[in-house]
Amino acid sequence: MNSNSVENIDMRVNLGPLTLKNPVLTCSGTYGFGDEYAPYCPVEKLGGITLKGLTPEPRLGNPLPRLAETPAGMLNSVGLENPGLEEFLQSYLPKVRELPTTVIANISGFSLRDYEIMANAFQAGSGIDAIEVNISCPNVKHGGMHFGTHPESAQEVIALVKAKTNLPVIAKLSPNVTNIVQMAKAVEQGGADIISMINTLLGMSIDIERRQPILANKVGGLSGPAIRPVAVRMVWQVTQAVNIPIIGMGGILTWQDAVEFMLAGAKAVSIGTGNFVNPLAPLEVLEGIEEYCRRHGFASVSDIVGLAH
Amino acid sequence: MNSNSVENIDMRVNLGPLTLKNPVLTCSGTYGFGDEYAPYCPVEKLGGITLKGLTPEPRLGNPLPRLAETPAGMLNSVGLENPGLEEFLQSYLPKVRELPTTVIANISGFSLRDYEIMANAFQAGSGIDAIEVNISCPNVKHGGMHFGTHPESAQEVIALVKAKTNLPVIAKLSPNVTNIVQMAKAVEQGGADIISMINTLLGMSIDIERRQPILANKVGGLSGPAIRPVAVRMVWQVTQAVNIPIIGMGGILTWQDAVEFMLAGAKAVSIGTGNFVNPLAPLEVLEGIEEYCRRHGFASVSDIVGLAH
Amino acid sequence: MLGKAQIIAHDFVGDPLYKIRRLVLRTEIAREAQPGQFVHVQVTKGIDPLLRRPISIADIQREAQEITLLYRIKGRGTEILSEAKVGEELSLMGPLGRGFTLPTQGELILVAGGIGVFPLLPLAKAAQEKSLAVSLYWGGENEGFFTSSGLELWQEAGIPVFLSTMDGSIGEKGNVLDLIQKQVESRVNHGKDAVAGACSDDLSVAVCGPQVMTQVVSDYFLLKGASVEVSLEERMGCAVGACLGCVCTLRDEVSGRIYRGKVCKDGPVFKGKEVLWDYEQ
Amino acid sequence: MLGKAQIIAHDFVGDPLYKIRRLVLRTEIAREAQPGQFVHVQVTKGIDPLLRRPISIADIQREAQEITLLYRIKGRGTEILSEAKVGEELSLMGPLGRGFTLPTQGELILVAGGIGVFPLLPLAKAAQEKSLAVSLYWGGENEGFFTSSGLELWQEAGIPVFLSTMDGSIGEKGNVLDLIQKQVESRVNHGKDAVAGACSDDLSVAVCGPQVMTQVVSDYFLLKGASVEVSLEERMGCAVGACLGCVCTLRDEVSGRIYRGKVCKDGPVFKGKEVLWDYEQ
Ligand SMILES: Cc1cc2nc3c(=O)[nH]c(=O)nc-3n(C[C@H](O)[C@H](O)[C@H](O)COP(=O)(O)OP(=O)(O)OC[C@H]3O[C@@H](n4cnc5c(N)ncnc54)[C@H](O)[C@@H]3O)c2cc1C
Ligand SMILES: Cc1cc2nc3c(=O)[nH]c(=O)nc-3n(C[C@H](O)[C@H](O)[C@H](O)COP(=O)(O)OP(=O)(O)OC[C@H]3O[C@@H](n4cnc5c(N)ncnc54)[C@H](O)[C@@H]3O)c2cc1C
Ligand SMILES: Cc1cc2nc3c(=O)[nH]c(=O)nc-3n(C[C@H](O)[C@H](O)[C@H](O)COP(=O)(O)O)c2cc1C
Ligand SMILES: Cc1cc2nc3c(=O)[nH]c(=O)nc-3n(C[C@H](O)[C@H](O)[C@H](O)COP(=O)(O)O)c2cc1C
Ligand code: FES
Ligand code: FES
Repeated sequence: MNSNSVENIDMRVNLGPLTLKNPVLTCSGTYGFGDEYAPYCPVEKLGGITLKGLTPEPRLGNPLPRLAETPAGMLNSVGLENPGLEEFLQSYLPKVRELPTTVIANISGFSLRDYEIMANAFQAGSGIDAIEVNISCPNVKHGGMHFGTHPESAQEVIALVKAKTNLPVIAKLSPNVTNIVQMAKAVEQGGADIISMINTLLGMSIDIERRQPILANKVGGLSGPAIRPVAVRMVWQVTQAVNIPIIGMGGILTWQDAVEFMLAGAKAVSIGTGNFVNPLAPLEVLEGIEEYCRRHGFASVSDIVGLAH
Repeated sequence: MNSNSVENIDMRVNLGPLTLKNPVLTCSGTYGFGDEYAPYCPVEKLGGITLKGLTPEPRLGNPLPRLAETPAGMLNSVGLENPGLEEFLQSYLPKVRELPTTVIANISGFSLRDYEIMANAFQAGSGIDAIEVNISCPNVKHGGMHFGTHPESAQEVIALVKAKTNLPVIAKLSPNVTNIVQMAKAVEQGGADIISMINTLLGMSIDIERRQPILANKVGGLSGPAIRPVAVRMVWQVTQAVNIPIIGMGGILTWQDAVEFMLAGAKAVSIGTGNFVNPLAPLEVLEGIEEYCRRHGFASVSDIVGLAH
Repeated sequence: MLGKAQIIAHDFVGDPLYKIRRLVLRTEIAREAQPGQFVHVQVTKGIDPLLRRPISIADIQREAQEITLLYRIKGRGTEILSEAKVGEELSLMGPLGRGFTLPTQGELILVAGGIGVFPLLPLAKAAQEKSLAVSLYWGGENEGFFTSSGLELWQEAGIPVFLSTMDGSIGEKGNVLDLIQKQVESRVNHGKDAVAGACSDDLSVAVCGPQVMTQVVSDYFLLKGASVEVSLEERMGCAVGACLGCVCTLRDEVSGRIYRGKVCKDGPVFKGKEVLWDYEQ
Repeated sequence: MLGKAQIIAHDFVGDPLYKIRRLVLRTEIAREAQPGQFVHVQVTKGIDPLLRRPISIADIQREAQEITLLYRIKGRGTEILSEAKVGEELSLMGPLGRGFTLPTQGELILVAGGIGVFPLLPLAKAAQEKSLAVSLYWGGENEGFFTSSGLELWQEAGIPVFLSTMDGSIGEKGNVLDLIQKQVESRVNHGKDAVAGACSDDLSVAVCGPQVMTQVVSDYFLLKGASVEVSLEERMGCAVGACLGCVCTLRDEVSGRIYRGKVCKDGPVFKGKEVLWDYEQ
């Protein structure tokens, strides 16, 4: 298998019920509603995109500043700003439907009822191809964090969403837990078809001249290359413990980073903060993975998944 | 207080029963037994140094490679290599005693008995000024991680150490937990005089050409600037929840980084990975903090502690 | 556009003390750039610092395919940028955002606080081309600052410039609003023009500077019935409207609905009357 | 010593294809440096990459207060280092570690694999000064590699050099052990010297190269009773013995006790007979 190079690499990946034309996605909250980066990166080439997190009601999100730069990373405290379900369906979905790639909706909530409403809204044929359940957003005091750090609640939320939609359900895990494997097993138990990981690490940065946290919300989510070792470790651990496919994310900027996640066990990868640095990152990652497979004689991109174990 | 600059800043800090001549320490595991950096940095100027983690029995530590560089950080899997208590007392302590600064011993164990042995060995007058209890080393499969992630065990270990030594006891917290505040309260409950935080985040890095984790031990502890936002956030949270002083660490390289920790609530700071980058970092941090106080009109370095709250 | 732009010139505008540098870049962005738009610049190939930096387009030479950026060395990012050498290439995204509206008639007053003046020159030049009356009211620290921030460029372009400094060392003593009020009064006293009483639609105002100054100037002119545009600043992640890192709060003129605008995409230029300055902060 | 060193020269040694660069630095380190020691170089002022890079001292000019480093561009760190310009300064720690023992008499054989040759030249020169018989056995990929890795420096110094390549394109065909064995045989056939039978204390050997090669060469000469020193390589954090990132496993000659040695401080040069090559790996 490692002997000679291969002409055409099969780049398709099967994530349980969800098939992607290739393993490269973009992360929720970093790719808007799919058209913002269109002038810079050809979305039709990507495996798919994930929409900004949605809640039943519209949200104005947190006060400003919402961003802070940190060593090889950044903090954000957007706080789930979004137009709300109704406005999304009316004004955004028509355009989203037209996106020439797989589209994953990312849903959040502050109660089980919220998740239920969101799950109900997205069914096969609605123009959305899968639902990613954000049980891990660290920015919202009531709700998000709770579901994401208690295995029982996580299982309950996922089971509920799973019961209400016929779309593939992706459970998105928070890294801010003692035992990531326990969380992964819980969402698998809850019926998740796929796990995506990791969401941001909870962090803070202080302006030493103003003597106040930089973010108006004080704490925010840490993303970018800085967190990659934590993300890779967690993907590695979870791969060994569950039987559902994993979408790996956290600090991917180059194809090498993406291959690292795949060797650790991720069947697909997703690019978030990397887009801000290089809007062509998703495309370059895709091409790089393909070239890596070719160079090492792997006929299918799935062949490299978990190889570092 | 912010009006005019101050001539002589009082740099002493009181950490409960432990008084330091200034708030700048060096981290366990990054400063050997105190003399390795002597040709590069005048230890007598520092607030103190923390020795490499010790266990009752000698340990050869983990196989090589033990280090991997990551974005703005590094992974280590030294695995508590150390000469063991007996050899330490015999061959190292005589030199350590002579160090012209406060010396903190860092102790680890795989059982309560281990901690008891270590605590017994260090008493007032033994040449050691305080004991830091590492309940958080992520490199050892049995033991370390367990004490560091379960509040009840953490409390038990600290209470035991506290009962066996008359030296000030510092509880060192692991960041690899869902609820750092809970851990902090547990060690306070256990009688810890001081909290030091954070130890390393558990991470992994993969060599994509060899298709294997870079570290022979596979996972390792992430340190360096990359983790600073997580450390600052945790210090911030814990400051609000406990009444014992905090030594802040995690990614300090410059005086600005150190001031960030102090504004977040740390009464002292400690420099680890930063020494590898710049052996003069502790001294430059010390001078920078003093100059910051002078410039902003703070007569005592303790005046800036927690000011960002 | 996303791509490399070659550095044609890179120097201090005046006294290096003021840390203001001029960066001329050859880029297709020059073709489409509009006054008030900006570019998102990668200051290093590495990941430290990680994010790009937003900088306004301070001059557009369409024929030469060149744009000029003027920036102040502020922190690490601009410090590293300042070390880029002529001949080297920088990765640039742009032109980004919605710029100023060029009035079709009447008078255009530009108001700048400090380095907020940078995005205004292209607007002034465009207004001149349309033969509109255009003038600049500019507050700054002292003479050195003005000459080091491109005052000459304005003089060369023949645009009337009125300065103010807090210590009165050059121009009017006081802030830029004091300057404007005084100026307005003097115009009234001389019975000269639009700024005087309740202004008609004929007066357009474009403001850029620190938020407090922008707000008071905007409010002042709105009260007078002028059509006011303000250029806002926020920390940016994506700069294309995808991350919601840079929003401001607006009230829809017609419906009264409160909503977030993205400074990077819906702005940086907004209608003064739509901005809710202190919302939720 | 920790401090800044000025770059006096910085160029490719030979064909840039081989990516081997020569870096001459003015530094007090030259005063104390011993053959086999190294320096810990900061390749960037920022935090990406974060850690310093260990590089052997490849030549020492004490009067000129200069040291020469030869390094191969391998990854990001050396890539960034390669962009440093003459006249600029680099932050350097050194001289670090324990270098080679200079034999007091007899013959000194140096054995190098690839770029492992770099720390051997200062040892060769020191041996020459003491009028010891010294020669180099060096395995590499091809002629281009040798000429791009400083072969000329050895020739200039008048040291006998024996080369081997796997394809036989230059020197002996085979690896460096093949070369050595052949050479030894030929010496035996010509009844010439020490290497021949069981060697006496008069033969000292210094080896540096990839681990496998170092090990087999060390074992070969140990069997012959020579006094063997090997230079090891490990990823380093502190480079002063404080972090235990770089250890190797040793067996105490006398007591038989197994212990860890710090490559950075106790080494990089160790006695061949003390190294436990495959311990716990
Ligand atoms: C639309 C727009 C146009 C701008 N045009 C200009 C211009 O023409 N000339 C000029 O000198 N400056 C301009 N700025 C401000 C400029 O972007 C900042 O001064 C610069 O980002 C500071 O980077 P730094 O690394 O030097 O500072 P640091 O303080 O080290 O930066 C840390 C982080 O904060 C962000 N940041 C810091 N200050 C600002 C700020 N004032 N606005 C936005 N983000 C900030 C940085 O981008 C970075 O992410 C503009 C900002 C915006 C939003
Ligand atoms: C005592 C000693 C002396 C050395 N002398 C020389 C010399 O004279 N010339 C020369 O070309 N090289 C020498 N090396 C190897 C040199 O240190 C590495 O090639 C260099 O660190 C690679 O850095 P990089 O960023 O280019 O590679 P990367 O692979 O990107 O580096 C990633 C990390 O791994 C470490 N690393 C990678 N390869 C090695 C290696 N082979 N040894 C130790 N650490 C490594 C780096 O220091 C860095 O921390 C020496 C190594 C040691 C330990
Ligand atoms: C600005 C920003 C906004 C985000 N918003 C969301 C969100 O709405 N829902 C969600 O599940 N994750 C959100 N995330 C987390 C990302 O989807 C991703 O999990 C995380 O950033 C790690 O990947 P990265 O390092 O590649 O950015 C957001 C991240 C950023 C940087
Ligand atoms: C090489 C290395 C070895 C370490 N060994 C220990 C140890 O023995 N005991 C301990 O409590 N912490 C140990 N640590 C953790 C540090 O003391 C510190 O908590 C951590 O590195 C975060 O600080 P930093 O980012 O400044 O390095 C070690 C860290 C490093 C990098
Ligand atoms: S910077 Fe991302 S939305 Fe404006
Ligand atoms: S590199 Fe730290 S002990 Fe050798």
